[in-house]
Amino acid sequence: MPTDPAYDYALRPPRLPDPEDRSLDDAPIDQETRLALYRKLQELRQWSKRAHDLFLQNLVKGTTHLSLGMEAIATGFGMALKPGDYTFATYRGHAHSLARGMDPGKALAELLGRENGVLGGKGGSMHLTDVEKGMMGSYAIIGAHLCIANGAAWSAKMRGTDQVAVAFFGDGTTNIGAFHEALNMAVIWKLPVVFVCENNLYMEYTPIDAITAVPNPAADRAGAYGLDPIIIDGNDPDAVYLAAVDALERARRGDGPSLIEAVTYRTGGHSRADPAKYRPEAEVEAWKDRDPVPVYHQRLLRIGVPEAELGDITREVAATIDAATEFAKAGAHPGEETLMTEVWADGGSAWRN
Amino acid sequence: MPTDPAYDYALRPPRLPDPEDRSLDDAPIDQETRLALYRKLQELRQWSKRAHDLFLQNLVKGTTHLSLGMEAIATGFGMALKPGDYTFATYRGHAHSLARGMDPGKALAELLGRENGVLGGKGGSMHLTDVEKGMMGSYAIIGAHLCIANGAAWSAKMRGTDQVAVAFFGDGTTNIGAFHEALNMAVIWKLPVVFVCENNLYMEYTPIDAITAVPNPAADRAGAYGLDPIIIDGNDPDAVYLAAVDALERARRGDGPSLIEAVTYRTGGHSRADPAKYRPEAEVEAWKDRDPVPVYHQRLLRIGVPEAELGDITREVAATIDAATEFAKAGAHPGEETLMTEVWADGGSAWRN
Amino acid sequence: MAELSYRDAVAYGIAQEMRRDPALVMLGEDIAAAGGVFKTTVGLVEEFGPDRVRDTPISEQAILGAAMGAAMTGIPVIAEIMFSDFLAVCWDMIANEIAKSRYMTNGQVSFPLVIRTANGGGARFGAQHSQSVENWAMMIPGLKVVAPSTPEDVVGLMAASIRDPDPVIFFEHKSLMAGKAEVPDGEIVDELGTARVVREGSDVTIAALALMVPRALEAADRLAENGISAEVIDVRSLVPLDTATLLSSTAKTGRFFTVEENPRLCGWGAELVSIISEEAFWNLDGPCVRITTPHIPLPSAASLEDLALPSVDRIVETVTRSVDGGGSA
Amino acid sequence: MAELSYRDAVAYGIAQEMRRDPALVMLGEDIAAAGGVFKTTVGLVEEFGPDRVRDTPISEQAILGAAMGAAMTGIPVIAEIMFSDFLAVCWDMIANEIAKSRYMTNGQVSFPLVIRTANGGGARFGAQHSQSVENWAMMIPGLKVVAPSTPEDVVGLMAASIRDPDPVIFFEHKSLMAGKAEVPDGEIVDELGTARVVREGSDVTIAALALMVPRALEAADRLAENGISAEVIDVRSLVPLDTATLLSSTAKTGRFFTVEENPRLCGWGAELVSIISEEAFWNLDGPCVRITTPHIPLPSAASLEDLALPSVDRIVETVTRSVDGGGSA
Ligand SMILES: Cc1ncc(C[n+]2csc(CCOP(=O)(O)OP(=O)(O)O)c2C)c(N)n1
Ligand SMILES: Cc1ncc(C[n+]2csc(CCOP(=O)(O)OP(=O)(O)O)c2C)c(N)n1
Ligand SMILES: [Mg+2]
Ligand SMILES: [Mg+2]
Repeated sequence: MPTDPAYDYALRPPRLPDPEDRSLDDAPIDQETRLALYRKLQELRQWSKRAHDLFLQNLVKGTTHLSLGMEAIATGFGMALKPGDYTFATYRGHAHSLARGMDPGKALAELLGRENGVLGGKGGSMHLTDVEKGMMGSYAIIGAHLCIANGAAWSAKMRGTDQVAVAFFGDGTTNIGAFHEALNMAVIWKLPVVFVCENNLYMEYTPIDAITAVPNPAADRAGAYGLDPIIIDGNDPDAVYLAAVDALERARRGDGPSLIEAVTYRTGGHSRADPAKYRPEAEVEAWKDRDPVPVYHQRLLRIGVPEAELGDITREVAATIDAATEFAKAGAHPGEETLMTEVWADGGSAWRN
Repeated sequence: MPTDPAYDYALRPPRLPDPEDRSLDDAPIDQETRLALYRKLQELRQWSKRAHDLFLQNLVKGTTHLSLGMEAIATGFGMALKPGDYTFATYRGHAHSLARGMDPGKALAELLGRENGVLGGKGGSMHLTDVEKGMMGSYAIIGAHLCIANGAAWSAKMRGTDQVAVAFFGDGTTNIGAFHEALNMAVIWKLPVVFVCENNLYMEYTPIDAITAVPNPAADRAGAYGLDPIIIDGNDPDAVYLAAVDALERARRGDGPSLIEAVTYRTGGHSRADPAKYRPEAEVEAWKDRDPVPVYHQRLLRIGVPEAELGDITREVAATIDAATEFAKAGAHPGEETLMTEVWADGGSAWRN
Repeated sequence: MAELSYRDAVAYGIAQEMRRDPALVMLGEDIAAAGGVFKTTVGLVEEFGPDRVRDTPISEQAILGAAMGAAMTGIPVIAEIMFSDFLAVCWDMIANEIAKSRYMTNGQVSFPLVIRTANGGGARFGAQHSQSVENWAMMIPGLKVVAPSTPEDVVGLMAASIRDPDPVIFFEHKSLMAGKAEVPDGEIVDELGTARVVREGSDVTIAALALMVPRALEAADRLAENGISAEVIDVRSLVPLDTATLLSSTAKTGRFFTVEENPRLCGWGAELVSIISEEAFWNLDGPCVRITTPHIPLPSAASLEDLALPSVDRIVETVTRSVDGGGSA
Repeated sequence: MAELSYRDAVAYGIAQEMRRDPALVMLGEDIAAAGGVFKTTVGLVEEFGPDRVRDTPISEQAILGAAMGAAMTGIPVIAEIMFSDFLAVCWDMIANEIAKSRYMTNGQVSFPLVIRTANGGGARFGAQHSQSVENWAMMIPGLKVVAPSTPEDVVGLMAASIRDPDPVIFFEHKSLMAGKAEVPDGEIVDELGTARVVREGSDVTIAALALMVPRALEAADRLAENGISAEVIDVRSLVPLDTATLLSSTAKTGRFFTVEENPRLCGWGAELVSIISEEAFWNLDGPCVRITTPHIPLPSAASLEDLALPSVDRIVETVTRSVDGGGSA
């Protein structure tokens, strides 16, 4: 897993990743790891598409925020994280949950509001959590979880473990106050935490440049906390993996936090309600060429992986997702007996005698 | 009032202002303005000392936060601001209020909780406000007023006036989320607002370096908003005045906000309750030499102002402060008839029929 | 007379006021070109331009700070906080700054300011996007609090809130958005602090708000079948509160119920019950009973959320049981 | 048996628990070397070191985020928010994150977490540093809420709060800090959710909290002189709430009063009155009456603040008038 620290995975200007760029083909990542990355990428992609299908069948009742197009970030980090590490995600947290090993069936069941969902139907799409897997929660109000990730990192430090906490968040999140408070505290306490900004160029429906004082919403703020600016191609699982390994190592060494801006793009709308019409067609087209799945597929072919092997992986994942779908659909709708449970640690919700 | 834009008033490292530095003696500020600065400085100093005396006499009941040692900042800005401009201050807002022309008697009366106080006793020491004078309030919860100053600046812009809003705040305030939100919005909306960080090296009782990720809490964050870092000697009324004139001009020209870090020191404790024992004695001693009143006094002598003239000013101010004290002490304690007024714009407080 | 959805009534009401007062401005996240995430501001930027209908970053403190600073310097403002749950990230601006500054300055400043926000459950959005927080606002002195239940009330109370010189928190209910109703032509301006008797009755008084109003009305129909005549009051405005209407109805019926979506403890119903049970004590023929969401965070699954929010069934059962037996909820 | 001030009892109670549980940590602004702005944490950094008693920047969201993240990963935490008014700047962390996350995750995480904060008026600090906001906390499902009135209760309820696996908001009253009382030797551990009858009586029940408890007791003395026998209950814990004690006292006296420092609307008293007037309705001999701070921001001047907060005189007058005439507050 250790990579060549001198290897340069940083995104060079212009900010738009170049699909023709071959420079990471010879990155110091072994083939086994790359195949695992590909499998994970497929899993996140196929799961997200399935979730989308289930909306269209009107089986998902609330809102949902997919990571279609952005899966390389969760993939690269998921591969680099160790079992004890902590992940903190946003409402757009499905990919990050699956990347930590959350059961895809239980995740889908949660979207469907079923008893066999990972949260028994209490949390829903925006709050996927699986503490056993280190997935410490998906948080639906912008900003807070960066501060909470600090707490988990602080706890690891106090307990003397080498765990690292990673918080994923969007470009739009860099403009809320909690971002600033979290970064400052992480640095002064030298916490083992990695802040990963998934810059998909939009805060909901508004282009990030229109509402941000600097062009790179995260990287251009790094200096305000004495951190290095790091910008990577968020659509390249290898670039993400290398950056993740470095930042996690740094944290484990006791050298404190990192702030990584991973540039990416979402293929679909912000949430299920959004047809994403506000984006220039040329921009959408340009990013289609950078879709991480075909781009990574091409890289694997270039470095000599047989097409058939990739096809097998794709089909194996498809079978998993089908099984997960069946599992989810078979779940019962939770009832009265769970409504009032788990407000308190005693399992109940009594506020009076 | 326009100054030589090329004139360099920025504080050079080391950060501690040098009392032996003569470089601002020949700053492009006419003598009349300087005498006015001296008078204002005396007024703020003598008023603050009087407020302190009134505590000791147990006439001030709540808490109070004085600017003793820090008055040059309010002085310099007070001189540079135009009548329509807006000042937003913190709980440590006495000097800023007086610098905008608040009646010193009404200000003292407010500290004494009297009916003739500038807020009728409703607000108290931490909330001095005089809208007619452009003193838009003193805010006692850290951070909010930077955002509110933006609003006043936005309003000026919408109304097409050339008013500027200035927000004063401490070094400790740079670590709260609202600071970040305010700076970003001011820049993207190009608001006519000036953010002035009074860096007195302490957040209450904790040294600012111990809890801040960068050495200059404001200036080192300027880049996060595409702003220039500006650090000035906050104990030098001339340096402050020059920086203020520049920043106000920039704002009036439509070139947007500035962030100024004025390095200073408070002579006394954080609030009346604080003996300020947590500061190294050598540090306190070093800053005594930089007290703005004697330092500025010396400059005026050096540039040829007769000592007697300065003595006259000092005595005139003393007489004003004495009169203000009498006015304040003579005020009645507010009673039942004002308790329930002015919650609503109709003057009352009815929440039901 | 035109049919308007509750959703469209929001932009309709705002447009009426923006046409009338050229100084009035609006700001919030995704409210301009996107028309708001609930599509409640569609068409406004097209008519009034991006200087008057302004998109912001995700900076709720900065949004309300800008609104407050503008209002106190003479510009009337409408600020949108997308979901009412997010009032928590700017609660200092609301509870400590906007609500208190007039009093603290002894009347030197006014805040012609409306904070609009999408409130309430039923959309299966989970605990952080479904709260009914009208009680948060009611408990802060210095805020007026409004929650309309019909398209016409959206328009009329919006106008009243905008014209009011004090800060108003205006709760738009997510689960009422799609509902349509006739709205009269011409200018509509309602009055804050006025409740409305939406159904007359003689046996019990039921006070409800927002989404709970149609449920209370439906329950009243069913109660009538059971021989219980329910008077239903749409409270509409929590501050100012129309206690006169509540008290006189209770004087007539002798029984008082609330139907509340906010969680149980310290809800607006507790305040109303306290007023009734103090001031109409001698008129009461039985206990005042609150029908509320239980004191739990809201669950996301449809089946659970439906159990949590007061339902027509629960209203009918509770009122019936209480009238029959004098018992509790 | 030692005499301890309420202020010193805070550090005393924390130290008891930090000695017992080496994992327990604390964080907040100026709590270490400075000993806290109310001097409630004096001596702790000296005994337990700066890693366990940690100064922070002015970053309340980061403070509570750190506390939450630590608690959910196995480290029990005490976080100080200097003044309870500042809960507003981190209200999202409290109301939306800490309070809801256990339920949302169906019990996957616990929050052994105490948020201590200085609450209440009487210090002439003005509207932004004097609020009683215990009702803010009470209305959020998922929070426990405690407000002791004596040094012994500070120690015992602090221990109970720290040992409780759920998040507790612990309100320390600014105007009780200087008061001293005997505190027994040895470990003191109290129980959440238990009110205390601090004076027995037969004519009226008076429920009070924190600073209002000594005032209610003094009022009871004066009422006794007027021939009214008042039972005074120190509510101590708003969540869980000891309704049994409140209901049984009211069953005995037939009259229920609250003395509340929070502003009037949706105060904790409204909740108590609603419970009593529903469940003890047939026991009541007259209306329940709340004696509260009026619904205004708190003024700073001593003369005004004294008028605003419930005084002994006001309690005596209100109870007397009500018992005599059955009238209102
Ligand atoms: C405090 C807060 N404000 C507003 C929202 C509504 N909201 C949800 S997602 C979102 C956009 C977030 O943009 P970004 O951080 O770039 O993440 P992305 O959705 O693009 O992944 C907004 C404004 C929220 N959830 N929380
Ligand atoms: C949100 C908030 N947190 C904490 C406080 C308590 N407090 C009052 S002044 C102060 C220190 C402020 O330091 P700084 O910004 O440097 O200003 P200074 O007092 O030094 O002028 C603190 C922590 C507050 N008023 N508001
Ligand atoms: Mg984004
Ligand atoms: Mg300071």
